[in-house]
Amino acid sequence: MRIDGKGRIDRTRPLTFAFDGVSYPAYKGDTLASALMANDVRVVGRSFKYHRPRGILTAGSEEPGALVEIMGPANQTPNTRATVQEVFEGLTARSQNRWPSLRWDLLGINDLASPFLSAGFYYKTFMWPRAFWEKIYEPLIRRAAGLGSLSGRHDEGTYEKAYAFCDLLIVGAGPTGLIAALAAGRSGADVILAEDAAEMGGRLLSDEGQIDGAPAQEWLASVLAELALMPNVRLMPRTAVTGAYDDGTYGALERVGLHRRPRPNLPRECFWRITARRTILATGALERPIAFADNDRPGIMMASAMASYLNRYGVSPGRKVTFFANNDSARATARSFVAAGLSVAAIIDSRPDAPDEGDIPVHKGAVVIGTKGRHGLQEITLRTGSGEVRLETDALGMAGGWNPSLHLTCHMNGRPRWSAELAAFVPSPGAVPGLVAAGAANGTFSTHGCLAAGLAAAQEVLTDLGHKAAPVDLPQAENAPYTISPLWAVPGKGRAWLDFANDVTTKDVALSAQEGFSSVEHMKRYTTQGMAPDQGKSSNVAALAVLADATGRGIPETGTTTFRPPFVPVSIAAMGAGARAEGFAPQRFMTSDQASRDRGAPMIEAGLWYRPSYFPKPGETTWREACDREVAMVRNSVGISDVSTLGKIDLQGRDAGRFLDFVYTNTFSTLPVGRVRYGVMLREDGHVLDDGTTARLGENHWLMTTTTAAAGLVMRHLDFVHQAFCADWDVRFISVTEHWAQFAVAGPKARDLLTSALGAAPGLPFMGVRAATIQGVAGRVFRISFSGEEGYEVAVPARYGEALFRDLTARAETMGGGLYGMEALNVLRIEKGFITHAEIHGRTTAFDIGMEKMVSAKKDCIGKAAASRPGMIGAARAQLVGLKPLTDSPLTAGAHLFTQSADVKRETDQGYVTSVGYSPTLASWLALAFLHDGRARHGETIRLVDHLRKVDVLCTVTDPVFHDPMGEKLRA
Amino acid sequence: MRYSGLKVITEGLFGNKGWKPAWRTPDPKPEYDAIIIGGGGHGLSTAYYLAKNHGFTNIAVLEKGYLGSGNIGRNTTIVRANYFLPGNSEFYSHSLKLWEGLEADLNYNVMHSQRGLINLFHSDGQRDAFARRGNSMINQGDDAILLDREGVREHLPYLDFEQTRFPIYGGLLHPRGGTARHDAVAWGYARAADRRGVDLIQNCEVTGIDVENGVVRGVQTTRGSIRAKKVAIVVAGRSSQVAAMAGMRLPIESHVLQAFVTEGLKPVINHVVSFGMGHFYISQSDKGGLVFGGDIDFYASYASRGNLPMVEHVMEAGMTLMPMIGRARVLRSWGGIMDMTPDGSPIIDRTDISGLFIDCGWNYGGFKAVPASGWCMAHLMATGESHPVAEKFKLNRFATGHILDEEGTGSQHNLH
Amino acid sequence: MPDLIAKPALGAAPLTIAGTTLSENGATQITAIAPYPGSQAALAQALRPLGLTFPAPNQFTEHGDVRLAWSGRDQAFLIGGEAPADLPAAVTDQSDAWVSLQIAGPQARAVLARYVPLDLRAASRGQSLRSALNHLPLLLMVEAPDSYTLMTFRSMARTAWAELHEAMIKVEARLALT
Amino acid sequence: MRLNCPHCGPRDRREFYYYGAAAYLDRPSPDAPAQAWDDYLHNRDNPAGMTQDLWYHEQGCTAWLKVTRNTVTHEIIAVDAVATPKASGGMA
Repeated sequence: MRIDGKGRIDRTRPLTFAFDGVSYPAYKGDTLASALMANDVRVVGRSFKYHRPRGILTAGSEEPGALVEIMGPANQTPNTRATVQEVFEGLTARSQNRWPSLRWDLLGINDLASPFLSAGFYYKTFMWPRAFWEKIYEPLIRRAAGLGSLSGRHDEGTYEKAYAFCDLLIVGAGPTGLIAALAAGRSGADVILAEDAAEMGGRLLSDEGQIDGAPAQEWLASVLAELALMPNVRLMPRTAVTGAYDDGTYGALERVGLHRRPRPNLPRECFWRITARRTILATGALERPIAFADNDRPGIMMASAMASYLNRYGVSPGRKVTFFANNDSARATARSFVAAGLSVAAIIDSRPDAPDEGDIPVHKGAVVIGTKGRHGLQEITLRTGSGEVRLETDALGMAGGWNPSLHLTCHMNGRPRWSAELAAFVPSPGAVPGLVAAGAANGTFSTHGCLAAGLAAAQEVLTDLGHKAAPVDLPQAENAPYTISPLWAVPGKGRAWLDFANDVTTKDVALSAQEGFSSVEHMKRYTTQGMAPDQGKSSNVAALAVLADATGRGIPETGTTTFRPPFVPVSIAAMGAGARAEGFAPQRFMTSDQASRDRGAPMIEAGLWYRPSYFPKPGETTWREACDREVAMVRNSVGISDVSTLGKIDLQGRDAGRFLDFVYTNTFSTLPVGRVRYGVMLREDGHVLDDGTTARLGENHWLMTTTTAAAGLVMRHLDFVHQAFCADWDVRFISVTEHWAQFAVAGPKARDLLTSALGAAPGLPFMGVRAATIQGVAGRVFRISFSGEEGYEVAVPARYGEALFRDLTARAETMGGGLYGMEALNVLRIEKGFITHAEIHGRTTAFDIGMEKMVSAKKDCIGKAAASRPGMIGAARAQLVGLKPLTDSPLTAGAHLFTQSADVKRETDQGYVTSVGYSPTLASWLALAFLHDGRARHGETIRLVDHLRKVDVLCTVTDPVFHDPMGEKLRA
Repeated sequence: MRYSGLKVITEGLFGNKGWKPAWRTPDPKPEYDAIIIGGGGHGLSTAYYLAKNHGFTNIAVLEKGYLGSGNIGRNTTIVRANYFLPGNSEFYSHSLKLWEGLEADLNYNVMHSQRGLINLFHSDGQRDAFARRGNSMINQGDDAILLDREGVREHLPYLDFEQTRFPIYGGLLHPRGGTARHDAVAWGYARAADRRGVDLIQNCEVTGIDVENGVVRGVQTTRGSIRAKKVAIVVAGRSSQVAAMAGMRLPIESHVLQAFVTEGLKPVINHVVSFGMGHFYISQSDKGGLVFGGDIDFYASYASRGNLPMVEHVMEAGMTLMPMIGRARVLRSWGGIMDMTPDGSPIIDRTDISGLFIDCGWNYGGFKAVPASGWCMAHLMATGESHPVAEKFKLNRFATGHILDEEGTGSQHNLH
Repeated sequence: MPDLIAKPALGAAPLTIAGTTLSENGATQITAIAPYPGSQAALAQALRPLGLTFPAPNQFTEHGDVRLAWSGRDQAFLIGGEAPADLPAAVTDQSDAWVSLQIAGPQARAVLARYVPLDLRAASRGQSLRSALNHLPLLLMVEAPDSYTLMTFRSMARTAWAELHEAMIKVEARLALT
Repeated sequence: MRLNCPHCGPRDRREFYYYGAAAYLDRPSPDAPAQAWDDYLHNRDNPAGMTQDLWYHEQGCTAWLKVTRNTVTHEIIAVDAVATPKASGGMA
């Protein structure tokens, strides 16, 4: 019910929202929870296991029960805490984990079966008959479990990520954080003040305290006003710091657009990576429930949450309220309710020596032992010194004491300490380097204590940071001592809930101990205690205490489970912001990209690059037609292909040749200027890293080519070899991949084309290189070939790439040639037995590809020693061969090889196929493959089996070079 | 006490008072025929199969913390047999067969769920590599189906087939792949081993390994010295430290692998799905949480926790592959410590010390191996000979160059 | 005069969003200068005619329109001028390897904060930093606290532009809230 | 995690590539016994505690770095360039 005259909501701004199809009024400033409470909606959700009705337990992000789906135009957001979601005009929410309706949930039947659904029951049953698990039992369990649901459609929301840096990160803007921010801000430090809630102030917003003799909210307003004017202080409301990581890095989730109607381009959430030199943890404390029979009914909630609803939102959960406490902290709340004109039926205080409370009846030394009210609390039963008493009440506030919100201090494996005095865990100092906990987060619960602690923490940090602390007066505020007499669970019959979300009761914890799951981690995992969306924020400590009781150990000996990031759940979309669709990885485009697309070429991904697959001509209906034509074109006239994606590394210096000798298996230092040599590079473990050509451009100037795939890898490798082993050598290298556009010109008419394009014959021997002026542009011409035809590569600076590509294409077309794509390039290289990373896949040695003779005996090189291990050479290894089918059947890469007579099974496996293509040149399918002792088996017939694609073909084993084995065309 | 549905009902009727401890809590005896250091999945299964298959009756498992406190308790629960190199192929195939009979064997529901695993590929080259793998699986006697893009769409309609940076070309479906409830596997083996008389000793840290003249004699522990004829080191995540007690230096570097679980959701992902263009794999637990992970954090670590760059990378991969999970919220992240070997394959072998055996180097594939690892380790300890399906998992294979490198990334521990 | 038409890396028209402008810088000469071991003194001598000194890490030096920007270990980019002959260094033409963008205006730093993991709170003219622009390589030069030159690989120019554009739109949408 | 690059200053972990133990710097001679190569390539002290390992500032100055750090706490004690200033002519 709405309470007149109370709360910070804006009553001049009425709003309408809907829950489960019913429209309700609310005000600006309401959360969904406060608005539902204002409208007397008590059941908000259903629990995980027993589908018990769940109301609102808290007023913050720790809420375990009031989880709903927020409906959007395309997607819904499940498991949203009604206690955090702010109401905006048109907000539509839906309850979850119920069928057919929230009020009448069929799976509520689970509650009746609860004796058979005790902790871990599923490990003991559903085993027979075996086939039933996947067909019946598991689907039933899965459907019953889970909470909210995803729409199944792509998340179309906008999200972002960002970096921020500061001297001091203050987590939490309650009294502790605010005064720390004030002190640090006035001292000139660069401060980020992050607050999970929509509004800054923490408990000052909820409790009716005084600071310096005036309402605390006046102090709050003046501090916030001063902070807002400081350019060195960044206020981040609606921002939960979610994780503490190494070296002052924190993750934080900002709710940018969740509290309003969606707007174009406005991020829903922003995931921040904040780097802070120092951090003050001022996250306050969370009040904890008390376990007693049927303590989970809607209407039973945290006493401090009741204060929040009354004082912050102007609503009450009931008309006749009671409190159940083991300490004094609910007393002020009770007085607030009385002052607001509500009836407070009683305070039930478990302490026999509890103080009186004016006109409010106090049952001292009493406990609640039972409750009634199926869809909302109606009555409670007390056990007092004089027997059992029944009390009519529709709202019960539990005040079981406070747990410091120390979660972030555990994120780097810090273990909190047990404080017997506070009956709570407190942070271990230094648990996160650079972070100090202060105020309630550190076990100081009075407002005055928090202000003093916040100020002291700020002053300490400022000194550390080298700032002179500016004066800040410590205001006077409530400073009552915190006296608590621990009460975790009320003994008695019935089920007493610990974990309200996952339906873990004290009996489950006891049963877990009874069955030997008595370590705290075993108990957690066996009962699922603390594994629900609230991660046990309000229940872990009590569960631990119940376990300690059951095992006869103390709480400190029992230990605690570990809090892990994130502090509040973070959407995958926020942490993965920017990666939707093409944002996952950069796109790299060649200078010829547009020209290729203009000709209708499908562009396919080659690592980050896009390369043309083939260039369709009118009338061609399949890629194969285009591919066959392009292959024939290269073999018969001339083809043009953009090869700019290959890595190019420019090396200079007197020791560059020596360096190349060290990284390649073969010798480069003897290469004459103006010549190019093919080289193989090994990893230090003896396997092939990459291959390519390197040209000697000058006495001390070289140009290395890598494969497209390994360009970055090779650069890193060269950097390592250089810096680790020969940093004093006179060699420097830099990638020039991006600077040059480079085009292959291949085919019998390549020389004619070059002559026309250059205005003179290329004048190069096979494997020669020279500088050339190409239509007025300084470039280079190489005579190298990846096709087996006479081939050239022409390089110009990238700005001229597109123009040269179009020029070469036009010239080729006048000669009956034209463009060829990746498909044809692949067939051409297979015909010629040239390898790619399909063959040098990381498990291949130089021996396997028949290049062991390229490992120079005269010098050391990277990988040479390891390549000589017995397992790296010899007939037991699979070696590169060619395969040609006996019939004209297609071959498939990934097929395995068997001898004709053998059974097809792993034990008889002889090898596998790496590359296949249809060769129009040889009018046959061809394959490259690795075959055991393959070089000795040329001429043998082998069976190729691909179960997946239903291919079973006999092939002849051949040399891998099918076309022009003598290389006459290359050298023509 | 035998578990069954009937037992659950009868106990439920009588207030669940009759459930007995799942295992005893014995004090260590002065001497055992065999001691297994490490009460994780592999250690417990080793003990179980030593007792069951080889008749050992005097065995102890020594666990520093609580049973199942290592990687068996923090993984993404995937069970599969989709390796392609001989050596791995037969081993994981054997393991999958053991999984398929595990509930009946252990009398414990480990919730092994063969919901199918799909590895997606995004280029012709990846398709060929997966075809090689799938054919290996079938040659081994396991199952594999090559799906084209439309085939994938039938199974996983929620993937982004239209806008994604790396289009989905198809997938390799392994119908028998799936998941299991990780903790239950540890508890099931523990309970079954205990029922066969194995002493499970928790909170007992091994501090030394006693070796005399090249023969193992026992161990020193925080609960006193214990003699043993045979000792097995089965402590993935701490292998280097324990092996060092016997003077050994292993081909292992320890790395942290983070994993993530979301809040509970109604069923939306019915398979195990992995992305071929970024390390990302996901399934949905029976409780409804999306359980997913990616690559290791790449730096040597024993911290059981990671850092944001890898967290973000995993989320980014998820968002590009299946943007429908965007609104699911990550509830918890954690890190396990992985024994990373230079070729990504494990070690099950004798050591140079007589009677001392080692099972380690599971990289981040240890969970699915739990049954076969124990089976083969028990075989090795009992007979002194490698089990045929684990005979390539030798310690000296790096020295000899008989590398088992499924990834093809070479002798760099963190790349496997 | 070349017969081939030169094209810019991107050819994009400037964008102004939230008072902040993203533009593509025109092509200019970029030469990588990587001194050989022990050549410090000789290099300083050789650079004297340009009026430049070899920059310390994370800095650029400039004289008139010519700039020498530190671009990595043992390496700097000479931008906007001709390298003297016979430098005791490896000299490599990088003119076409990069796309150079400019972002300037009150939201420039907020936009960069979406992608660049650098602490730019104390950004001042003369800084030349290697880092990343989201997933792209980056050489960032601070022209003024609200003006930055961003160089990344030429082939990735479209991604760089698209991502910066997207961040500008989001920053603008946030501004509209206040 | 942040590494204080000797050239670039403190930088986020995401700018760096990790290789492995600093033992990779101690490359055996070409004729060293097989055991030495096996140790070099494969076997590791792998300490739970202080270690030295190699990182590459890939999205930065491209220096290879030797990092002294604790594998249990992730505390970083020192970051040094693998190539000494002497070897690189006193520049960076």
